[in-house]
Amino acid sequence: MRYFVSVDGTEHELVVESVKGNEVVLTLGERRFEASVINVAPNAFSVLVDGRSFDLLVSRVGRELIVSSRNGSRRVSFASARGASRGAAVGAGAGRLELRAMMPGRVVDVMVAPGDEVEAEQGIVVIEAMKMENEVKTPKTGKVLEVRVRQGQTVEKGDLLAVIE
Amino acid sequence: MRYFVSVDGTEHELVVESVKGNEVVLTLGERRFEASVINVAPNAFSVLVDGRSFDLLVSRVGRELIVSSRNGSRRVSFASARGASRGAAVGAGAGRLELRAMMPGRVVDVMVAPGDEVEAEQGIVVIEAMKMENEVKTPKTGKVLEVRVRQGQTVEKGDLLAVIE
Amino acid sequence: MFKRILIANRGEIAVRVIRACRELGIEAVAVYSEADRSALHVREADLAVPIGPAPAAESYLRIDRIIDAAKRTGAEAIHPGYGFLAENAEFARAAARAGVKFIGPSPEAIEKMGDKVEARKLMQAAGVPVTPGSPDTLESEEEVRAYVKKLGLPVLLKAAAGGGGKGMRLIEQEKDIPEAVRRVVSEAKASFGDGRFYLEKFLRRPRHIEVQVFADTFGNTVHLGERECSIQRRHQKLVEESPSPFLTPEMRERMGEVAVRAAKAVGYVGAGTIEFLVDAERNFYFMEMNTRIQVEHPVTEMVTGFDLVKAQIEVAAGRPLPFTQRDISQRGWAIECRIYAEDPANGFAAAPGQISWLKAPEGPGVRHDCGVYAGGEVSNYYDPLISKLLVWGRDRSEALARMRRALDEFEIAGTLTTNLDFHRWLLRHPRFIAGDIDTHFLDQEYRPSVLASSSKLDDPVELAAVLAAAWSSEYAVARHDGVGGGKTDRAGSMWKMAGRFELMRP
Amino acid sequence: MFKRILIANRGEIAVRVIRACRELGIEAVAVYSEADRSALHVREADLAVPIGPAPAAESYLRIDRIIDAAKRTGAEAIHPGYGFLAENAEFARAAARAGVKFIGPSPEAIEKMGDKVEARKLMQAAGVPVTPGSPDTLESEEEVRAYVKKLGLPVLLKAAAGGGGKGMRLIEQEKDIPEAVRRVVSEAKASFGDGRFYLEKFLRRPRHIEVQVFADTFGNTVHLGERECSIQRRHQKLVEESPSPFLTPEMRERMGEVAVRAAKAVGYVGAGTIEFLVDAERNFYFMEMNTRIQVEHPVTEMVTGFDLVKAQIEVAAGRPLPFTQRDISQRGWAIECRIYAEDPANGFAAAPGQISWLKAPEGPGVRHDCGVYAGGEVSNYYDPLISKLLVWGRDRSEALARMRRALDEFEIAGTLTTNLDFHRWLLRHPRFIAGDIDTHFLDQEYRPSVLASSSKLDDPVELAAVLAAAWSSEYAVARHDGVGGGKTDRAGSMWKMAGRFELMRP
Repeated sequence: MRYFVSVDGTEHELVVESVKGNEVVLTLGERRFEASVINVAPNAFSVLVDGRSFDLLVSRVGRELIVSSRNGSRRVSFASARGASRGAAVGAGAGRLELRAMMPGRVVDVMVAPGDEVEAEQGIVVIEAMKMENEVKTPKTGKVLEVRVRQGQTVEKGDLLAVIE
Repeated sequence: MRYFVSVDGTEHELVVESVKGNEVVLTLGERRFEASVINVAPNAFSVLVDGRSFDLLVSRVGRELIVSSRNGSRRVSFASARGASRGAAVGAGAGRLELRAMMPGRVVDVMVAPGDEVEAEQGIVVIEAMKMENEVKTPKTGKVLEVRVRQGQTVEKGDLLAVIE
Repeated sequence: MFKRILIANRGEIAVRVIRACRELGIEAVAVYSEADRSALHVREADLAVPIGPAPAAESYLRIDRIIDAAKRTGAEAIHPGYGFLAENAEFARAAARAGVKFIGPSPEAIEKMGDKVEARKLMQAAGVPVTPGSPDTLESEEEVRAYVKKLGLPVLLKAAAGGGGKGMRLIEQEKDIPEAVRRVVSEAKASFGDGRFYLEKFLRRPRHIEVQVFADTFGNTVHLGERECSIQRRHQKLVEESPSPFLTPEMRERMGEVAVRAAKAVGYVGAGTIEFLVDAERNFYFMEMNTRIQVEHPVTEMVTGFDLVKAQIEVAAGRPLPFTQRDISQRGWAIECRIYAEDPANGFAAAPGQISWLKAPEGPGVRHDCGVYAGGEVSNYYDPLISKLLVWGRDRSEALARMRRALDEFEIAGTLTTNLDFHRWLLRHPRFIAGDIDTHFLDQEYRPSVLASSSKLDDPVELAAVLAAAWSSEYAVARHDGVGGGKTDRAGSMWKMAGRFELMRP
Repeated sequence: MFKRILIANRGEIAVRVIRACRELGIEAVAVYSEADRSALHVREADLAVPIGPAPAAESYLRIDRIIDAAKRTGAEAIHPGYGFLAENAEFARAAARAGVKFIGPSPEAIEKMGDKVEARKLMQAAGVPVTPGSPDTLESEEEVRAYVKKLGLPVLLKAAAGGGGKGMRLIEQEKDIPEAVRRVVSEAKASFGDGRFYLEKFLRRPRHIEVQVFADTFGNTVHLGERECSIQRRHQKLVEESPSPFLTPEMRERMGEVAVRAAKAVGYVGAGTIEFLVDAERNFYFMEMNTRIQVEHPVTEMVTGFDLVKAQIEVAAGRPLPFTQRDISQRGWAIECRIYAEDPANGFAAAPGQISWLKAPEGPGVRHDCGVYAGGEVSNYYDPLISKLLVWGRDRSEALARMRRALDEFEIAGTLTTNLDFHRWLLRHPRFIAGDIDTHFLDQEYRPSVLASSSKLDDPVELAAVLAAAWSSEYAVARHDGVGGGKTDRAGSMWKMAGRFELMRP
């Protein structure tokens, strides 16, 4: 699972690679972290990462999460400024959905062609970035109107990948 | 709703007369109390009775409730020593159910006769006690085998009222 | 001694007074508005009486209902706390008429100190230094001009009946005089129904230092040292300490002596505070007297070792003061941070709300006077004070380190915003650490951006932890919504449903 | 100063040390067993290292793993807390070999004080009074008979390597000697692999009074006054106070002087405690020295104002003691109640469990050193200490009143049982209030029935409140079971389903 996460206004990319018991494997930028996360009490999480211990409180205020620790509070939101909330930035206009690259990288696979019917959560394009292949999925069921990239191409963050309707 | 309640081994009779919002009307022995009960936090109750404020914690340990306050802890259990748990003391033997008086009082009405088919929660006898009429109901569906009291009669706590099978 | 005392207040100060009652073996009667049925002071009290709807004007300010509650519950005395009716002479009189002891000074003392011009006159007569200014109320622009000539600019025009920053105008240039006079008169009439005003020399960057005084009915009047209260926003204190890092022992003694003289001048009984402004040359001037217990009284308790609220009750019961001037000395250093439900990033605007989790700091040298609890709320009807966090240390340096530790330990979550990060910033500010503060410190040093920058995450490990917690929290919510039922999951079971979780809530 | 310290412990003392680290700007490394992943000390630490399975023998007692954790995290020092490896000379040596500073005395000092017979000899040589008894270990019944003749009965036979009440036998009659010798030798061999024993005169109803000592590496050795620890069950302290209500200033000075002499005799460095037995004639006898910080150290901190754990770290870092004997004085009175998850109605048997709600007392003069939190648990693998509740008062009477108030405020709920009601009883006991206590106080005064009778409800209003809460709780459970979903309901919505509720769960 891949997310854009805004922390105090700065956007980060978070990939949740696996969840097993209390162990969560995350990738953040180019770094991979194995975190042990325990919900010790309502709102309170104990997180161990790289041997360090963090005691974090999470409250929801509106659409934001306030995560506070000994070192202060952070505003975290899982919706990017551009309205993205899943594997790719999604710009929808009147039923039209634009899939955009959520990070710079190289297109290693294009899994659909214009005219294809696709289902929600179906993979559309695979982008290699930070030594990992990331599958960009469509969040909605529909028809592929356009595919704007081809295999081997390099894309910048925010580039249009495909349009689904 | 009527209960036998054991508090630190001493049995009390509790009648919950009405519940409206946070206001609960209780009868305890001959006294009627209007209590305001608020569940202020998990396990914690703020109770106002007669203008007095009680801050009570309730934990369950096995079949008992531990109710603690500034004045100490009490063990409360809603099942009487004789196995009663509803409007009357219930002594069941091989499908046979004995309805007993849960308080001393006067029988003001007998609502069934031997041979009647009765449904769970149907009223059997009405006893006047503590200036209130209390309807003794059968907890189970069945047939009235015996009725041991008649209108106007005085009963003691524990007296047999009727047998249902 | 009294058997039962009614507390005409709410929040942390009501809980504080209940604790004093309990230690003295006295029953405490709480009063509460409709918004406060499950407030902490109601839970902690022995008896509780409803006194009306949520707005204070219809409950905590209703003299008739509070007196009635005292009579109905057989309370022999009323503790007014601070705020609400604490400095209302009419309330003190109504209590006396009802045969209930008012725990505080006489109505006359309250009134004398309540009128700023009268108080200045009284203090001057008693030899207490007041800010240079007009000895009486003024009538015209001409009079203002005359004093400006005498004192020099800048000056402060103040409503005689003023308070809380209302009816006050700074004059920096002579041409501003006409408008300042018009504004003050009009504001004062509108706010207090009393257009009288007077004039004071305006001190640049003064410190606010106050002296705690205490008097019994046997003529014993003592002082318990000073409190430094210069960290303020909108004329409201945020952080206080005792002793003051600015005072010399000689100055402390002189200010204490003057404060005792001030209290004696109004025949004061009980706990009171003489507030002074202190300029950079260490001149101090009487500002006003607070005729009640103050929010920040615990810093004095921690360095002197005396329980001031219990002493208030004892004095009101006709006992002599439990200490003489000779018994009083300061040991170590105490600091108080007021924890408010407010948003320092947004002009310190009140930001009340529900409290879902609260874990206050504990351990050596920490005191927490709290008015709320986990599961409760900070009501938007009243002052958004959550609690007062206090520490004691052998010296100021240990107290500062301990307060930083305690603030870092403080956990609170819910729909409210707190000023914890603000305090964390302040306690690390070089000027604050050096004791170099005055009442304009925050105007000069604080910008909302200082908090944002202090929480920048340049540590990727910490960022990973923050995101892991945030994601897990979202995940738990999503799981809860999707699967329903159950309390917050604990370790282990929490992740079971990972496969079902597809979409993060935006 | 150290930059990073590993804490080889868990529970409240680990949290206590973390707080000291944080106030000194030192990073704290927690170690934890599999049972403690979400324990408070792990949450509060800066770093945390797993050291093995839940049983202490496989984690908190594993010297190799703890030293390894220190090396891997770059910790420069290890604080052992109390219990576990705190008095293990081998652990101190292993730390030294690994180049990690052990925060405590030298391994030699630990060993000398660990052997009871050796310690007695050393103390006698230093002029410290010890209980009359055999100067060395004994070999035969004949030797025992000889000392019995000399000292008179009763006497206590004790294993030289003993501790924790094991390998100890009281001899009240001469005919019991043979069996006592056989039993002590056999128990001592079985428990400690060392059958040596010695003999002491048995004191009837002594007080347990101990003196806190402190020494740095520059030869400064001071004492910080005494602690009265006579309230014990199964040789374990439950309530401690400082000062002792029994000591005169002269006796305090003499015991302090003797304690300093005892510490110097073993070249002691750091915080230590000399335990004495004191008889009714005010004779005091050396019992043993604890070569570590003690559970009850906070009562000394509260009356002297010094942070003993921070001082331990400073001394270990090679700094001189932050205080001299002249700086040390007792102010006021401090009392500690140990809050255990145990059942006083059932022989004080451990009764650990989940904690669903915890609201500790706060306000003036209260300190709470806690090792758990709401939502956490008291593990059945370790000592069931929940927390230490402490109060400070101007005098013993204020401290007693404040402790009663604090105990009454203490709220804890869950599947565990606590000794809160026991403390509530004790703090109201006339003999305890009078300070008339000795180590047999509980044997004489306490019966489980005293708690039951103190909680009898002869007040119908309170009974109604208890039943209203109990019924409401059952009702909420029933509703939850029947209708499913949702968190605990708050005011208002809670009763909505009243009509559906038919049957109380038995």
